[in-house]
Amino acid sequence: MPDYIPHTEAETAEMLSFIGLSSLDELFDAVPAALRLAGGLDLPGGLSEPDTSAEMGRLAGANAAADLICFAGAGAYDHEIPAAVRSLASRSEFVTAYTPYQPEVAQGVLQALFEYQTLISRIAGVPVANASLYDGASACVEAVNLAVAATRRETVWVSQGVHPNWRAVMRTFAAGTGHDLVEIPLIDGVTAWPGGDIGANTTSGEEPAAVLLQYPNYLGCLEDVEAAVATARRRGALVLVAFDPVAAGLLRTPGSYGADVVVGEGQPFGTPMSFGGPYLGLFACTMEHVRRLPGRLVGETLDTEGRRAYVTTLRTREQDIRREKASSNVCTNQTLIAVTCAIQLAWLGTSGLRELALRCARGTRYAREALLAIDGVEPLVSAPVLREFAVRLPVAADVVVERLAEEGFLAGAPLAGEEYGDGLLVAVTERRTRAQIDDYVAAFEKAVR
Amino acid sequence: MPDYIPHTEAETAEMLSFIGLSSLDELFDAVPAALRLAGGLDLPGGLSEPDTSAEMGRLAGANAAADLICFAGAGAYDHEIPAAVRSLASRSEFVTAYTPYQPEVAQGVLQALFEYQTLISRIAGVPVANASLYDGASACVEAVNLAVAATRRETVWVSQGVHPNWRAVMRTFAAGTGHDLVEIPLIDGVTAWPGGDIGANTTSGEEPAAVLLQYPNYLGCLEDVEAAVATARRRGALVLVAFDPVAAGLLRTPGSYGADVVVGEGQPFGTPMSFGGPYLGLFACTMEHVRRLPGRLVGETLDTEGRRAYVTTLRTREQDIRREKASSNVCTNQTLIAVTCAIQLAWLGTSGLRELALRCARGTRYAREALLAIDGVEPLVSAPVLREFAVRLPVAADVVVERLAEEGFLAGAPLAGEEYGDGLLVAVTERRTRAQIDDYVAAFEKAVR
Amino acid sequence: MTPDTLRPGGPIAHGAPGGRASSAPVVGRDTEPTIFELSAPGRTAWSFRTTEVPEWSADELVPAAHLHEGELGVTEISERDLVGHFTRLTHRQYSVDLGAYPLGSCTMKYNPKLCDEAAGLPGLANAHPTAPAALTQGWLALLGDLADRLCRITGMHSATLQPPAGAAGELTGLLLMRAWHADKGRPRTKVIIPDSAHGTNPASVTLGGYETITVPSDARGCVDVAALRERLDDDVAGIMLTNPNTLGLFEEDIAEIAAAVHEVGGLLYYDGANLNAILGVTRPGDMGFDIVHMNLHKTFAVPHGGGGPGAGPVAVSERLAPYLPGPRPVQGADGQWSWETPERSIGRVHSWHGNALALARAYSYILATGGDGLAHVAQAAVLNANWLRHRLRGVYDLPYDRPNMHEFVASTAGLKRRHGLKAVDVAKRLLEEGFHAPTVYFPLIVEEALMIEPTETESPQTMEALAAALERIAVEAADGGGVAATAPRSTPVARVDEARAARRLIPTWDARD
Amino acid sequence: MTPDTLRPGGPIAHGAPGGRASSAPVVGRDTEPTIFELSAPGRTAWSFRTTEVPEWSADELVPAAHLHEGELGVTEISERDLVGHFTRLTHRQYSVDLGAYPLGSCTMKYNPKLCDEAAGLPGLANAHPTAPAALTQGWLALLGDLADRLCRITGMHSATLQPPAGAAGELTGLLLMRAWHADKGRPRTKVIIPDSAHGTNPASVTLGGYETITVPSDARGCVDVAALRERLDDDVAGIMLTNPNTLGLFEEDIAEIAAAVHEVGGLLYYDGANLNAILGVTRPGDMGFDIVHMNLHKTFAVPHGGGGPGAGPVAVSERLAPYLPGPRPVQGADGQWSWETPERSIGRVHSWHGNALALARAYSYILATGGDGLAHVAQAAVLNANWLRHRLRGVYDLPYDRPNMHEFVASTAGLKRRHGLKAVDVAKRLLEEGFHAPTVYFPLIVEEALMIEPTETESPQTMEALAAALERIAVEAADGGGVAATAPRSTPVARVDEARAARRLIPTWDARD
Ligand SMILES: Cc1ncc(COP(=O)(O)O)c(C=O)c1O
Ligand SMILES: Cc1ncc(COP(=O)(O)O)c(C=O)c1O
Repeated sequence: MPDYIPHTEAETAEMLSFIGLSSLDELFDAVPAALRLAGGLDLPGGLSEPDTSAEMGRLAGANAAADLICFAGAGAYDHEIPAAVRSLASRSEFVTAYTPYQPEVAQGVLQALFEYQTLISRIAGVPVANASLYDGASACVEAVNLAVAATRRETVWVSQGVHPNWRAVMRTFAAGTGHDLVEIPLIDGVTAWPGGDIGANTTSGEEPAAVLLQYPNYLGCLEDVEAAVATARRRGALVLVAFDPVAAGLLRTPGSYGADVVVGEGQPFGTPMSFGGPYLGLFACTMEHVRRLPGRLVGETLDTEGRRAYVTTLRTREQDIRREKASSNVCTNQTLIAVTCAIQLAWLGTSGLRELALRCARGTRYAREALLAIDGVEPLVSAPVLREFAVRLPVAADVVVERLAEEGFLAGAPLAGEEYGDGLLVAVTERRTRAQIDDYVAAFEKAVR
Repeated sequence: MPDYIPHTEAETAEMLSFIGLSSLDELFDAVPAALRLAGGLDLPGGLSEPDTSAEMGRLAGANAAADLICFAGAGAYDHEIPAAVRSLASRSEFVTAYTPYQPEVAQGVLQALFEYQTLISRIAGVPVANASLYDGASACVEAVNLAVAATRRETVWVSQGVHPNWRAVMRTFAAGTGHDLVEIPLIDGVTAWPGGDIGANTTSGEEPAAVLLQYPNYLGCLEDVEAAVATARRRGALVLVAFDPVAAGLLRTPGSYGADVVVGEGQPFGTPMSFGGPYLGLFACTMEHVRRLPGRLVGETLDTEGRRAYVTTLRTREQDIRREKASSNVCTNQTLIAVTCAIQLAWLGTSGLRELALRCARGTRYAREALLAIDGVEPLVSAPVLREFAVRLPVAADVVVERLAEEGFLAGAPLAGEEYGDGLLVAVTERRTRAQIDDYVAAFEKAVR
Repeated sequence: MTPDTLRPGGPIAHGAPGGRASSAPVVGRDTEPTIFELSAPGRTAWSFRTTEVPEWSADELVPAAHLHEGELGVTEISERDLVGHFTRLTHRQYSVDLGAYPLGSCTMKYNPKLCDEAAGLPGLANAHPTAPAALTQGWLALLGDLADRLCRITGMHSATLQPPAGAAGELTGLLLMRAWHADKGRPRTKVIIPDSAHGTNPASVTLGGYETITVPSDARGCVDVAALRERLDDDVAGIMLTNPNTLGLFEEDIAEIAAAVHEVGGLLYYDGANLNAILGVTRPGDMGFDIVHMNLHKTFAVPHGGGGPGAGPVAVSERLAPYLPGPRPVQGADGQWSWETPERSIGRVHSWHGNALALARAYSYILATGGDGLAHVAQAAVLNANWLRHRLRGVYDLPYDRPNMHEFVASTAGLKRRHGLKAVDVAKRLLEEGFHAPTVYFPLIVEEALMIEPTETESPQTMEALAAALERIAVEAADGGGVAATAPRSTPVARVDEARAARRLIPTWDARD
Repeated sequence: MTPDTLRPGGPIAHGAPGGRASSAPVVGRDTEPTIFELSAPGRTAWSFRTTEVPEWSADELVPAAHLHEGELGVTEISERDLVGHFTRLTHRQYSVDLGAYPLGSCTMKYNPKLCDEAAGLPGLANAHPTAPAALTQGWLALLGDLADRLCRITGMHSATLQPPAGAAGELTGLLLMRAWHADKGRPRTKVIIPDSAHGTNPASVTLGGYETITVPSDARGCVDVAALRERLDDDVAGIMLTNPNTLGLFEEDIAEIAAAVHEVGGLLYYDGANLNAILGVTRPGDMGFDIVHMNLHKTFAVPHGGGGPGAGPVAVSERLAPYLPGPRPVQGADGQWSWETPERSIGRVHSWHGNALALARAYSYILATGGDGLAHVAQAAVLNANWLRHRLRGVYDLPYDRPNMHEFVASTAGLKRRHGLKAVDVAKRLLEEGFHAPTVYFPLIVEEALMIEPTETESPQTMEALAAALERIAVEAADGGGVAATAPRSTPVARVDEARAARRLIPTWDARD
């Protein structure tokens, strides 16, 4: 049992005697006897390191999904992670540091975060980005909180094109903040923002603090961002855009459309699918809102000798200083994933990001055309897509997923019926070869027969 | 095609123009036209990184042996490598440094080697160890060269208990040095050193420069080191012992028997079986021979400010200074494997090394008794063994290996018939569980039927 | 010194030096250029596989109105420079793997490399979160068993693994409280926290829709029970406590507190940041807590990653189980695992199933450590902290100089008055001595606080060296000279101007003028 | 400063501080204790699996006479301290991943991380070397194809992959020479090498049983062909050359040299240390060489590991193929690979099949780079080196200031005479500038030599920064002050006393007094 504790028995005895105790038990004299756990924890004894590895290997081996050729997306993508990124991001200085509270010995993490912020700000098209939030969902929640605080309005219009899980999380947290989240439905894959009177659209009858949309949206469709911006501007609301940072290789930046806050899921840059976490909440905004920014922000400054240095800044927004009036409660964030994201984005670089998006779009076009050529497979909606698309099937989606798993493919992510109608969401990344797609389509054809 | 060259076309042009050239071709004007390779290398174009990984994965996947539960040893052992050792030994500072020519920026490698030398010296039982040689074989070759130089005699008596491949390498190199290697046969697993007149034993009729034996020997047997030492002393020869550093956890050190030079294969400490390399040549000796030591040696010293520092020392032995009179031609050695060995040995520590040897010995006893209980499986020799043993089989050894592979086991290393008689060499490491051994024995029983 | 700008001597028009290591402390103290300075037009590192997919152009694939105009500048760097840059950055970074990190409240223990490898297994890392349960039985079993073990450790009934950090766990817990009270027909409005509480507590209270009511600590550093009673009424939804509290002291009156809060219908929330102190000794459930969050990145050896990711599971007593977020892994009678959302669930609190790979790391740590091992962890952690407090007696002020748990709070208040030595100066000076600084100026109720948590993985020798270093700093201050006030000098940068950063905000490379 | 010995203030009697990072240059410049100083009696890190094998005692397993008496002291350290110690050591170490490494003759290029991963694949790393060919077809195919590709690159017929490094390759080559001549009935006695040759060449010649005959270089830095002819007779077994030679100059008379050597029945040996310069441009085989070794740890991106392991395959022309070491992988008509030992093989030169995982790394590099990529490598390497020579004109002496290949040799001879600047001082001072030093005092024929090999993976910006740093050092010297003579000062230790190390030999911790 490796408990990783260095103390030998002799040393323990020596230390105890120094503090005037004669047993380890006495260390816990402050714990009332009635609360003391008799008989210790009801847990098995520790395993040796090799036995632990074996058990972890057994569990890992019981996930057939991990071996499938992946056509599922829905917010979690199977992108290439180069060896250089894996190697750098696993350097123990990045992995085993705490939050950079002592900047003099944390320039490594701080500069990496400063570069991350710059990279995210560039691809989001707005001038400031924070040092990460938990995931796409929490970034949406924080964007809503920021908009509510900025406008002092309580209602937010949320497109149903936003990831259903993210909306679920927003609803959960709205129970605490009391914000009114009004969902705006899609028509044929694109959000139908209400044009006229708002009364009918909200419970409160209030103008919205913000509109939130995803671009491309959950169904893979290219939203009409200009229409959303126009809607928001007309109502004095902020524009919150959840973007796909991979799609940003080709698409206009949210900032260029006029977004006030840009959020997203950063997993595609360097993080494996990991059964859903840890992922990376991207959060960027205009300078106007920087003092309401949730989470940590790194800024450039100087040291006492005039050298360039980095430090977390505008700390008065944060929970440890402002406490109940903080802009957010976030403390531990996803720094290592942000650093990984920065490394991967730098590895991609200007041309690689574009190439990545292009390759995803090409694979998507190729797979989509082939799938739609199958009898009974129909497009769910007709709006243009980039790197993901939804199809309606003659067979239940989860049955298709099950059948394709037997052929070695993860067919896609089944759509929850209520909102979008039954169907399957299919994503094609740059990792998918033509041969893989052809085999997938052939298997698909058999599966829907 | 990732050629890892940073130069952009514009930069290349700029650089060319600075040196007054207008094409890359002109850089090679010194190469006579007749020697220029027309049409470039006859090699396929480069692959992308993912395609390269896929191809390497394909080749790696075509080695069924790597998935077998390993009962083969014969100088290459399947020991546990803990995550901590793997992680430390793969730190890029260790991996991507050159030989420590500038000690001021190489204290990391130098100190690690100094610690390695200390550790090897401790388990070998002699006061000095070098910073590594290529492998067990090259360490034997260098030991012989040292003995010849020290004694100015040309003949070395080599026990046939020494690994046959190592003896083969010694023979190869003896063709250059002209040394006379006299092989001394085993009787029932233990070297039968000639007692009387030496005339009959060597072509030259000369007294030997040294005797070389392996402890435990190739067949796993505990040699009578005292007899070897007595033989050598009587003849004014040096004692060269090839030891098993794992067995050293239980056995007397070669130094305690009176060895002058101790060599060995360091693979068991932290290096995977790796299809045979890179491994680690251990080399240690008494102080008397330090100026004839082959390869690099790190010593402690001070810097100009009086701080403890390490540096390669006694450099005048080496090829770059002494050239044709150098004690050896070795330059690049196996530093990273030596550093890995030091980390693993420190991880084992005093009690762990003993425990490791004990566990190997226990598994060996258990497996040996069970195998010998099978009808027709006989001990090849009767001398006591520690962590490896040889058996005579009713079926050809390679057939047994083939059959057991189908059951998921690497049965052992077949013995080359000429010297030892047909048989199989079986090793059991601390990684083998009782259940694995039981299954192996059951499969074995079927295989020899 | 910023790096040389390129001299005109050579022809190279663009960019900063790439392969130069002068910012790596092994050779120098220069500034490391940003990846934007290292960028050169046209340089690349990327490499994608050959797919044979038709090479449609962007115009053919995307409607013109959506296409980015011109080039979206990222950066342009070679793999070699990428590796050089980030490797140099790691040499400018302190970490647990380099040395002791006695940062109070953060439990910066050594994280076994074993757990890194476990979390990197392809069978875990390559599983898509939407893959059906039948194809991810290993993951569901791991998560299910982890939840179960965490419940055994905390003495609770059921747990959610979704919250990705402690603060997220807090908010989840408060929403559970809210749902519970709402179901009881009365949402209530107030949550009580002690004045020694961590900042995330009040911030979460606000986000949970409650008002924060502060209860003072008494002279012994514990919740003032009388003051607490004054604040209790049937508008109180609950109380959030850390036990041991942020002073490292065990709240001995916890049973009484629990009874009083329960009496007015309130719930008790346990902030598990300090759980390391009591593993195997006592359990929040035994103390009367209804809701517990754990910081797996403190107690269960998930490395901090420079600020995350962590994992903040929340465990609850039986009556609150129906409110937990979902879906959760449940095992059927046939041994098969499936997802199930509790009946009255407050809903999701994470995009997927929480920080799964971090959970896997913690699971592997718990497997390896086992029940006895965890008890040993608490013992050694508390032993180290008490030894160090004793050792520093007479050196620093010890405002609460009585048996502590896994950490204790010292103060430079006296040294500041006498010699001008501030807590921040001790922190900076300690860096030069080869130790990370303690947490400073927290908890807020201690003047010039130094909050010291050695953890169990540091040896007695390290304890002594740390004590000697802290002592040296105090002695220097008494000797005069103000060395500490100008520390650190041996670090890659000297003391950083935090005020300037806020005053002249430069949050990105592009914001520089 | 050595670390604090423990103060009596605490009770800790034994050992040096474990968790203290004061030797990590990110915080300090202290001495890092050895693992022996960090050792404490009874402390452990090891962990073995549960096997259920009967627990016989040592006495039951080993005859008493063989058992070690008492305890074999290794060291006693926790995993935490082990990780801290070796992580700190890495912070005291320069490496390619930190910055440029223009060490002449060493080809310290960037080693792609891709190749690390390839060599770590379990299917490669876990194969036992005695496993039958049928179960290791992937390995045999890899080795067979690598040998084939190396032959195409060098223009040779067949290769052995057994030699584990360049020097081992040299000796293998010399033994091939010996076997060839022996078969011709006349072993011969002499091998010619130029005075600019690397030290391993003469050392190998001796071990090959030959006498070294040195041929001088001419004024242009190349083999003096007339002098060579004088030395040629039918006792000459062969000649060993590096081309480009160690001055970085291409031996333009190589065809003439080859003809002359062949005329007396000698063989030509190609020392492939400088192969990087000519990849895809010309091939040793085309030049007339009979035997070629390659340093895969130079040309083919096997990282140097602080001094090894490398790999030194030897390729030969058709007539020497029957003498190659064996066994070698050969592919049958059925596509199956098997092991075969050439007819007149000189025998084994390695315990097994050579440094297999290093070979796998090189193979993955060659796969990824391809034929065109390798030609590009040579071009960029030669471009960088020529650019830098031009750039340093007038700054340092350039004894052979004409078009060079992948490296060139500068000299401080003039600066030394005028200002006392020695090559070693430039080397030490350059460390402070964030660059590894060039190779100094080699080749021996150049006074105060600085042998500079930038490699192709360093950018033009790095070239300029390196040039500017070298220029700065020369200017400083001219300005007087002798800064360089006391350099380096910014490194973990200052200039190291090499003479003392040899005078007062301390080769192990136990040898200290
Ligand atoms: C006492 C206490 N509570 C809560 C938290 C918040 O946890 P997290 O950072 O995981 O969100 C911390 C973290 O430092 C803490 O120390
Ligand atoms: C020119 C030359 N020849 C031979 C060698 C020896 O090669 P190795 O160190 O691989 O034994 C070297 C290595 O530095 C070299 O530079």
